[in-house]
Amino acid sequence: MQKIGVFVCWCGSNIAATVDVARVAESVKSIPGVAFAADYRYMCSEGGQELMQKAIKDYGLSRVVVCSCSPRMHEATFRKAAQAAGLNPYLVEIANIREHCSWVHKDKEVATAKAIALAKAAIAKVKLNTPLVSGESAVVKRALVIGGGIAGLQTALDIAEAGYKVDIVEKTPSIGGKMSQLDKTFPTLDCSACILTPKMVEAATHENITIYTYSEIEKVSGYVGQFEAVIRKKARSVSVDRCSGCGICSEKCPSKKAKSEFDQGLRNRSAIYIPFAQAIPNVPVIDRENCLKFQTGKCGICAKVCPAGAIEYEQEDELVTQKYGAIVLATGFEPIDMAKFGEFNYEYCPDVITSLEFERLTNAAGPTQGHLVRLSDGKKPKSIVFVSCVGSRDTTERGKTYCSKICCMYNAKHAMLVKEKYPDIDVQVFYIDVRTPGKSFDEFYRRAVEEYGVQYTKGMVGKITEEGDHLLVHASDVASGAQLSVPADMVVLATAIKPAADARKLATMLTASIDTNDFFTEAHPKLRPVESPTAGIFLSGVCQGPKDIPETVAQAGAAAVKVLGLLSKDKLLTNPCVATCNEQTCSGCLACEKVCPYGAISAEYKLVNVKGLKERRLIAQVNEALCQGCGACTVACPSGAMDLKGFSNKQIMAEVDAIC
Amino acid sequence: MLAAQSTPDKEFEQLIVAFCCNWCSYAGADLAGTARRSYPANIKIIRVPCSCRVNPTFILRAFLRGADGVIIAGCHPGDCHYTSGNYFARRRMTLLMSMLSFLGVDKARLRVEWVSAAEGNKFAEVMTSFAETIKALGENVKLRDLRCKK
Amino acid sequence: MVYNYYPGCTLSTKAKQLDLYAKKAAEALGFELAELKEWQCCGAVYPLVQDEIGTRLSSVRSLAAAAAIDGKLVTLCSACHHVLKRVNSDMAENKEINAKVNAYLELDKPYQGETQVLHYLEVLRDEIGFEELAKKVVKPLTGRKIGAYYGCLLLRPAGVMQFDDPENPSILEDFIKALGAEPVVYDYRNECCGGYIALKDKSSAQNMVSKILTSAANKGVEALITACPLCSYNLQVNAAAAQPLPIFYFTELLAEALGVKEEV
Amino acid sequence: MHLTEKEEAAEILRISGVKADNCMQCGKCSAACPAGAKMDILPHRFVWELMNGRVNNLAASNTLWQCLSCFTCSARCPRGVDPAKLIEAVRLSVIRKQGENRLNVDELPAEIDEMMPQQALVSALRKYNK
Repeated sequence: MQKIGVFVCWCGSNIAATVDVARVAESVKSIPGVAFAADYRYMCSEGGQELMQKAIKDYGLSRVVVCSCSPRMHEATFRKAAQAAGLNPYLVEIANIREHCSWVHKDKEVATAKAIALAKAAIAKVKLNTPLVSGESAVVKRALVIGGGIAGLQTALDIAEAGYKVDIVEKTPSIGGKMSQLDKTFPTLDCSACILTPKMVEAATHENITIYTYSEIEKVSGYVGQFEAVIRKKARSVSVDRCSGCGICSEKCPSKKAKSEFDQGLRNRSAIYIPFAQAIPNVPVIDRENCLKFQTGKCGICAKVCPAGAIEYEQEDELVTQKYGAIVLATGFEPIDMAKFGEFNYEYCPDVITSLEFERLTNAAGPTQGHLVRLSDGKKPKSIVFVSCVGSRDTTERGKTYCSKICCMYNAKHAMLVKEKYPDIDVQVFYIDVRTPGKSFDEFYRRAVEEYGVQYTKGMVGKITEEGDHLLVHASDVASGAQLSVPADMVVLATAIKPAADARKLATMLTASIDTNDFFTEAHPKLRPVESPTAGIFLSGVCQGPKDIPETVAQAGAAAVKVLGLLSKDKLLTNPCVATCNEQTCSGCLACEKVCPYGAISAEYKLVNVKGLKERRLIAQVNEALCQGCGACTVACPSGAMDLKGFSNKQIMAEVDAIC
Repeated sequence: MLAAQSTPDKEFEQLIVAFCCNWCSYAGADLAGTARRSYPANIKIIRVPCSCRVNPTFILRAFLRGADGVIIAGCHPGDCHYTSGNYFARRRMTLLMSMLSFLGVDKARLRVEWVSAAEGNKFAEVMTSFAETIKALGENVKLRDLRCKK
Repeated sequence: MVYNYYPGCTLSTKAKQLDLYAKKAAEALGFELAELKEWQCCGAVYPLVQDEIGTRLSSVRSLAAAAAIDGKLVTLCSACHHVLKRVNSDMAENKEINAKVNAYLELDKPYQGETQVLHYLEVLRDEIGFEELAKKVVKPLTGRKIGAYYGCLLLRPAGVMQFDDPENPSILEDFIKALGAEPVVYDYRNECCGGYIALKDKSSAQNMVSKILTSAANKGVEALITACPLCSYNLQVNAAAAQPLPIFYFTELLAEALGVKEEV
Repeated sequence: MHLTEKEEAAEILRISGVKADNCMQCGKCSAACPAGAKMDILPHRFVWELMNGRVNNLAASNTLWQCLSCFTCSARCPRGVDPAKLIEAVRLSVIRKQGENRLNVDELPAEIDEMMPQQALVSALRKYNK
């Protein structure tokens, strides 16, 4: 007979206010096998754990059920506590009476009855639990960082500095990301390139860092400590080794009609190009779609003028396979498309631009050498209107429900920079709310108003029309309840940001969770903010949620620390909840092998003891190192020989019986 | 259409079993809790590693034991933690549904839903709507093993 | 192809041309508009609140009549289209309205919003195709700079109307292009003309119309087309101080390009 | 039965079917309302009053008679609120009271001209008369 201990947690008032915890403890006492039941204010506290450990010893408990918060929260805590008291950690089950009960039901009677039912199901299951022992697997001492913006660079540098190898995979021809496109950064107004370029150089020259630019992740397999990634190095058509970065090829290239991605399409670039002056590597790439040589077979000028003979038209994509212990996602963001917001006239008016375009327009290295001019006529604007929340906090299908977080601050930055350089330009900002929490942030915004005379108007813009040579901004002044028609020479839209387009594809490849907005989900919103729920996958920067540069850098460092914690281990304990085959009943049909996503099942001839006789039969064998414990095989097995440890057929059936 | 339905003499106490995969839907249920999104208490959740772990026999067992509805909740297609488990679940449950229809049991008593770890609201909405469906369908009389009736 | 057709009251009186040219053009394009036998006025404005049942009934009768034939109903007037489409959506989506309307009407078969309400322009775009239309044009309107005036009712609310992008529509521009003319996009093409305010407050209508006409003229528009009799009225009568522009129903240009205008 | 102002506001919200609480007072509805120039209470303010349980000054406002149901506000609202429906609900609550019609049939002949379409007459009567 099992001796089961049941511990009902109050979780302060979180559970106890809605569930009669004493009654739960009392009502399970009569269940056969329950040797001890008690309730306690905080089971996860030291006192709670001691109570459990003491009971295990005093009553000789063989199984433990904790009725508390979600097992996703404290299963590990209670397993550890039981183990310290000499119990196998897998003899502990959790009944989730907080998230699944006290927090979602209001009526105390109803909630208590449900809590008792959940406790009974856990008791029924735990009776059938068996002691399990984790296996071990090795850790590859190398990390993969996907994305070469400031987030990815910072994470890679921190890992590399600690002495581990890191590979950065960046899909564009250069590392640097969005930060390299920015002019100045808030709240200090220091130049973005001046603080970013040293980091880019540091990463490029670090002995522990390998950078794959113009490359994408093709495939990822494996598991924590033992990932295997296939990296597609897209054909650059230029030899990285021979090219000296002199730039003659771009200069002489006759095809100059492609829009510069780096300059947000505000100027054209040649078909063979280096995206920007400080690009790393400082090696051009041929955009084959726009190259005459590739499209018509004629031309070949770049090869003729290249003094280093670095042009390689015949180059092909190359696949590199590499093993990693940990993977960091740092895929960043992009502004949303303005196509659905016709009222702002972005498509038809060249003087309605996005904030990122404005960054390029004010950048000394930008298409206008930093001269602020209108794209329509090249004249200096006399008045500029900035519009906040374009597509942010928008619950319709046009926009994004969340606050993009960075816009209020960069609007203040842009407004201030304009005023600083051109005090005669009128600057007006339309906003819904100004959100500036952060160190020195509100002071920064107030400076724009108080010192620079930027006019802030609470109210949204409803439409932008062209009236002759200027624009008319139709807005509301919420405070006074009036309609405004503000003439402006230029309008800058603070467009919402969204995760990079390939986030979803990567999430699927890595089985990392993603939310409805395509931001990667963290393992716990407060306590595990830089880890994905999938072991060995970490999150850095905006791919997890909107962030500014300081926050991105902080999170990038945090992700690096988590990676280092993993890489510093030689062995990892594997999940012992794996599939197991009953050799007596296995018919060797191998239906299980066909559904296994990990190739963990193989066939083997074995001598099996059947009714006292040894018989040589084909048997399914589970490789416990490869099995991840999904249980697909258990259902596919026609003879019922395949089962899953920790979630066995009997255990789940017992839960069903206890509930129904 | 609504008038055609007879109202039961008295409200029956529904019993619904929800099998939730550990990675998405169970976490979605946790989030529903964290966000205090309420749903009917007669829904009891059983945690499974993946929706593909749900053996049709568990479901039949639940119906035999008197459950009025069973819902399987897993990761969205393409987002399975184990790559392809939810596809197996979808195929198996489609077959099970046609078997239920064949047995004369309304297949609406069994539902498959995709709820991600970030969809706490959706979890509560799905559970509420399923409970409503079951309420409209009435008590599971057909499949219940009367000897199991408490 | 024969489509059930809902002309609406104005098309039988003040806006006869909109209707006649549409029928002629349809003939040339190989389809026919068969007027519903007993249609009633749609009510001209959609009842925006949930507890207005009586004002939805006449629309439902026409919708149900179309459902009984083949489930499609073609409209021409923007207002009729708007009202029929939205009432139809209520019948499909709003349980309370559906129950009350059906309880009142006691139709042979309760109506559940199954009819597909199509604007004539949607027939051109989605059923015939502008490319096909362009092939049938015999007198292309080459060189004419036409502005599309959408107004409100065809486009908004986009979720129900499902007609086009409410802020940057293209159906009329594509139509103009198919006829061989040059479409001119101007800022006020989806702004309100003032509608029925023309009765009570002419100056408001004049203010709105002059903005539309000025915006169009500044972009070089030589003539405007519309699908709405009331828009057409306001654009002509309430131009006020703005430079007037020739206003056509879109069907008139269609008939012209198809070479059947003279037959009317 | 006499309703308090708060109850009346709740009733308006009910018959409109609009979730006014979704409004974050950004003012986008008012920004480009084509009839806004002559409204004493702009759409965002109209929603705000109802959110706060006030309706009396809305019932007395000329916004009711200036709004053209062009749905520009509804189309642009980033929160899915439909100010046009709220205005209509208050307008109806006014003209449903006896003697509150804004336009009587016998006034019509004086307002119409040769070209005016039927559609205008029907619309105006529907909006101003019960």
